[in-house]
Amino acid sequence: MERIPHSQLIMLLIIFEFTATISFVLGPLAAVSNYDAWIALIAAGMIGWGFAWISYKLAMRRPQQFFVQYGSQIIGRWLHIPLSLLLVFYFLHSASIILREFGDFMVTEYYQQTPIWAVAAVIGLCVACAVRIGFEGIFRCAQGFFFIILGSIFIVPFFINKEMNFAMMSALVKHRELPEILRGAYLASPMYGGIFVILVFFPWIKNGKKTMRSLGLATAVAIFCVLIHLVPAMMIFSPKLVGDLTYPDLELMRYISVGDFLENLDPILVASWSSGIFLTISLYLFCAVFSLSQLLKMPDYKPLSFSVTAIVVTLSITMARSSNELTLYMKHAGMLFAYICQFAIPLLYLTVDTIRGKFQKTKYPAK
Amino acid sequence: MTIFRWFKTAKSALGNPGLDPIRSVAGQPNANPQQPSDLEEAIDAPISMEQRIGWYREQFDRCSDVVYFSFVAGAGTACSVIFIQGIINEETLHRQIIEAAMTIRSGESSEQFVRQLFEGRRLPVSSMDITASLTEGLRRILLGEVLLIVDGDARMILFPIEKFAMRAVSNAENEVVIRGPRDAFVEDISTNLTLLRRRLKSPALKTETYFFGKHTQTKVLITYIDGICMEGLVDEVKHRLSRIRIDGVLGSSYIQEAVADNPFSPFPQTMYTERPDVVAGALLEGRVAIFVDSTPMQIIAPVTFYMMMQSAEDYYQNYISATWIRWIRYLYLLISLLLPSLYVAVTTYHPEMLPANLLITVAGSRDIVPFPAIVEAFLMEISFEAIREATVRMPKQIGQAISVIGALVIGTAAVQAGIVSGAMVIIVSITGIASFIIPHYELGLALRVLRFPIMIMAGVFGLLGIVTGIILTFLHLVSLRSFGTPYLTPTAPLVLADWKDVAVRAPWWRMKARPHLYQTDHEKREHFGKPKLPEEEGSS
Amino acid sequence: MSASSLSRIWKVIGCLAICLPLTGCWSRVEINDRAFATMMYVDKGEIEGNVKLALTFALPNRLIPSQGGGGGSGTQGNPYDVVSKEGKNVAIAYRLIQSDLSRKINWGQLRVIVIGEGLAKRGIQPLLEFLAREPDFHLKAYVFITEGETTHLEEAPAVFERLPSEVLREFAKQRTVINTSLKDLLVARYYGNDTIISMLVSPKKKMISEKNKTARWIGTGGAAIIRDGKMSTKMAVNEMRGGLWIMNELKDAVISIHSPTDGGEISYRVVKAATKIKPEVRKDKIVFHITSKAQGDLVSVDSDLNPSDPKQHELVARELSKEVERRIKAALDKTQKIGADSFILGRYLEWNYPKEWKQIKNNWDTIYENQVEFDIRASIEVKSQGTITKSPWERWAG
Amino acid sequence: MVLLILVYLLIFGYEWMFARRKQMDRRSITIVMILLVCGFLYAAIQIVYPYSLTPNPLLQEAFRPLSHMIWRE
Repeated sequence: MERIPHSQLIMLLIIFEFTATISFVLGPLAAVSNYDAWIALIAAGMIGWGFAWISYKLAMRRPQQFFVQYGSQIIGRWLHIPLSLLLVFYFLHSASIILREFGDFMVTEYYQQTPIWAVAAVIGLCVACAVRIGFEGIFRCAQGFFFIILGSIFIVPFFINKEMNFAMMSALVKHRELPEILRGAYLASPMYGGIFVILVFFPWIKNGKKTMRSLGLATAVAIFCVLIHLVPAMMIFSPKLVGDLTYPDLELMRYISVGDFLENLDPILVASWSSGIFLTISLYLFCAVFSLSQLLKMPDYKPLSFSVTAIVVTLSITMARSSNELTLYMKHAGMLFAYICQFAIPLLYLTVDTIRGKFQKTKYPAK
Repeated sequence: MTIFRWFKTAKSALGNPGLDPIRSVAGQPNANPQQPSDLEEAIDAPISMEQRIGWYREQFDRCSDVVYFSFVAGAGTACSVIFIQGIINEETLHRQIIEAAMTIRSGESSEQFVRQLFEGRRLPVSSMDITASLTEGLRRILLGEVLLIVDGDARMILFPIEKFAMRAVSNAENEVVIRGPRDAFVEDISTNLTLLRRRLKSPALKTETYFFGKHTQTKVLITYIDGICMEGLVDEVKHRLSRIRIDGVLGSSYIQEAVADNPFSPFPQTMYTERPDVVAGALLEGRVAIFVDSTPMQIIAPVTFYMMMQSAEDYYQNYISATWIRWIRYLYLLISLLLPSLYVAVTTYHPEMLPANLLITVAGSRDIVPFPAIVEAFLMEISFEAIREATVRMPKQIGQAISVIGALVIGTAAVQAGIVSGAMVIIVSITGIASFIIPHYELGLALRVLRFPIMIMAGVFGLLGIVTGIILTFLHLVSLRSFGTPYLTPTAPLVLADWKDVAVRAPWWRMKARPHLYQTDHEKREHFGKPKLPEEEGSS
Repeated sequence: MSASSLSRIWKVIGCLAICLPLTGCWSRVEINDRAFATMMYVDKGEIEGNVKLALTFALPNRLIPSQGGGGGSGTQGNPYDVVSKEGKNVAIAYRLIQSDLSRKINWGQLRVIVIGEGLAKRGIQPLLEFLAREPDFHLKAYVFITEGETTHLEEAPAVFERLPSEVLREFAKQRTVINTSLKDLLVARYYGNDTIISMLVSPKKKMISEKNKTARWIGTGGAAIIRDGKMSTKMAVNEMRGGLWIMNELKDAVISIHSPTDGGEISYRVVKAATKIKPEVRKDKIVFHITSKAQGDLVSVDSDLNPSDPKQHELVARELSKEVERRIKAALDKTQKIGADSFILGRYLEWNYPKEWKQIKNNWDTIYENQVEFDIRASIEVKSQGTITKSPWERWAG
Repeated sequence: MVLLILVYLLIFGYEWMFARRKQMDRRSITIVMILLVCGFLYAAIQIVYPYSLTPNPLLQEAFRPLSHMIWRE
């Protein structure tokens, strides 16, 4: 197995962290934390990084083994299997949520007549192929798309700076309300906490010790990428309108006005961004498939890819009857579920492992 | 990962001496890994000349071009030569073998003559080979050698004086350059080798010979530069070649298909070239070239996607303009793959993308067209493909006529009749030009093929369909390998050092390291620093 | 190997079979089956409470110089058409229009919305509701209010441009009028729903281009102050120009002043205008400091003033600044009089004094009317004097 | 529904071929097939009874007390 170099890891995680955030979280974030959205976003990134730190600590205990395989040594078989299943379900669920949101987006904005299952199936096909090709395929794909996606994200602020109201800067500096920041961070941190997935494939990362640095870098860049869309959006639309719009980032892209020709390039930008969404879903799905295959002690994870993708696609279509329902779910359960999987489960393992290590020093020398 | 596992098994197989293809010394045809099955076991020659000639007559039954000539050499030894008419140099045979053998030296006994003959002291020839196997003799006769049978000695002598009809070295036709060397490979493998030798005058240039094809016995040379090329790569090439079982090899593409990593890919996984300088360049980068007899196209492996976007001309031009041209090529690569699908997607799904004035123009031109955009695009693209194929295959004079008719029919008449829109004609022509800009023909072909499924996707899903098509293509490319080297090497996986010859064409004084190949240790090249300005030179 | 090639065949069949049902091409609409709405007129309907919606469509087949096959259309008639219908609300009117068209209406090119005065007085909220929900609309679309009925405007030919919508877009781009976009209307909802929309006029005029027939000309004129979603008063052109200063939208303007020396007209072209607004909360009032900076280029001098004399020069510059201050003041006074914070000055307060804003947010309109003061300062530097340095008048005099 | 069956049949066929080519062990094949059947059943139930249970309401129920604490609604 060729190991994953850090450059690939960083690139994939940047895409993984910001693509879904930029399109689906911008609105709720601005609605909840108003002018403090940018602080909330940075805080969310830090929190997400903190979550990943727990997973990293846990993974570093046995850097050569896969979490799903050694987990039962820590907390016992009967607790480990349901928890792992929960994790697998979380990955599947996250993948299908993003797929659903993407489908909703496409169907409302561009393909009004198209049924959502068609969009989901097309992306599902890509994702299944990606997982089938394997782990390094996803990472290399990320590397190939990285510059395109990042480029399309970075050009937007340059084209809309004419429309921005820079006088609002003072508001961004002067407003400071803790509850608003906390709420925003609460909303956005699961998007960044998603990087705890490194726990699943940690042994494949080349030079695992440096992982934390890479994660930090990835998170920082991802925060930056979201910020350069969030702040202009707030400056143009005012935070309240950003919170009111269903897809503020799309409206931002549509606001580009440089000459007549570049005025309506939003579909192109959306196209490049949707390849980022594809990578995000692929990574979640890969984690699910890989953990599941290890849990079932299968020699290879690839045969599972198509069947699991089919489940994800059906789940994404059926999980909510309307986009409203999905929003409600995200508000009331989605975040908490994410917190439990990203934070509580790794923490549980880590604590138990530490306590055990203290009692049985011979077995695992504590660091 | 499957490829990985496969690679591993391949490695272990290589370690096994039983499977190791037989190494041969450069230039010396050796026992072949694959012999005609009915001649598998070597038959030891009987002493009697008649018996041997009789055996050969039996083998060459009804072969009217085989010549058996018996004569009495000096000192009264009965000899005979067997050869195939037309594929040997009869002049040499006559002067240096028969005439020399027939000269009678005074006081030479028959035994002396035979001994001197086999010791290579009797005949003024540059090379000869001795064998005692009838089958070996048979095989070598077919390769264009002359077999000399001496009565009373079981050994036989083979003179490699083959001379096939061949074309003279001429200008490269497919890979034309303006400033670089003009010579191109021909069908004759030894001429080709000389063309290469002329460029690489180094003992490190190794050439190993194999023969393939049960009936064609085509000579195949593996060439590489020892010390630059990885040992593992050469072993891998040999291993893959050793799997070949084939009736005939009529062109290098036979070998090419047999050694590909992913046989189901539309993308070429080895490169062909007709230019000796390209082969030399590839060898200097640590790659392996496979020469195949009777074809002017030699194979280079491993290759990457970006190698095929480079032309030999890039290295003979100023590096700044070469870089610019390279970028133009990348742009047109995208255009040739995507433009028709983009047109379909934009006009049928995202008309708001076009600025108002352009939109009205396009809409106006499409107003009278009876077909949906996707059908129109398909119609035009397919007829364009037909015209292209017709012009390539036909003799030149007819080809011109076809292109004139094609241009007339597609360009003017169809638009005026209102069957296709003017915009579509523009799109198709740009796409057509774009596909000619790709330097490597096979890559262009692959993109031409891929254009159609992406067009369907665009017709069904608009831009989302195009993105899906790109993602699927990209996933395929990412998983593709050419002899272990990932196909998209400098971009995915990212090797920034190699971008010097991909994103730009760096000047030679910046090309300090060879490109990154799978498992290579990335050796440094001999290089010189940046040329100094005269005033800098003066001060230092 | 046979199994593997078989599986490949399966894969290919699979891909095809998955594609087959997808060939429904649900969202596909050919470009020649679409009608591109380029402009939208909304006015009150004949029946009380109704809305009249009119859409201008570009007719591509008439815009193209057709060669041969097109069937000889071209010069006959206008390259656009206006279709109008009346309904209970905009959405219903839109459905009615759609049902009368052979092509599907596409909103992607719609950049200009014109509201009739009658509807504007009734309130623009129902219109906003429709526009904001429809995903195809761009928030960039410019909004105008027309004097009188929109029908007049519909009749006006586009003389300089191919389509009438282009005329209005160019107005907005030149920034000679306040350009209010859909986005601005949406933002205004959060600050008491007061805003300002520039107005169009359509006087009758004899047109040489239309073979000397009398037709309507599309022109600009003033602006409408929207108070609580309803148009309340008009603003004259000069006041609107002041508004442009406040909104920092001025690109170039010609300002004429009376010479301090003899009262003759001196005109300046003002460029590079930049306005900064700073609120200040004092005990019982709120002061907005409005500082404008610009550069003035001399256009013409109809007085005995000597522009090359630095002293006189400074005098004129001061006068020019005062004129600008007056204009700004006039615009602000107009809005303050009716208690409509049309320039959304409230947001400056929100940005800089978040706590104070929270307290006064709910009765901001009354506070704006009574307790807000303006401190307007304009400083205009006169830099260039044009091609000649001396006035032609001077020679005559001398 | 027809579509769903078609899609699942395709996946089934593909997996079956893949399994045969790779000579996968029985266990893996069984697992894959069971997963396929589960996915199919879930999808079929969702189609036949559109208002049947999905994981989201379940999760929402499970987290209700916590989310009440957070949003105070």
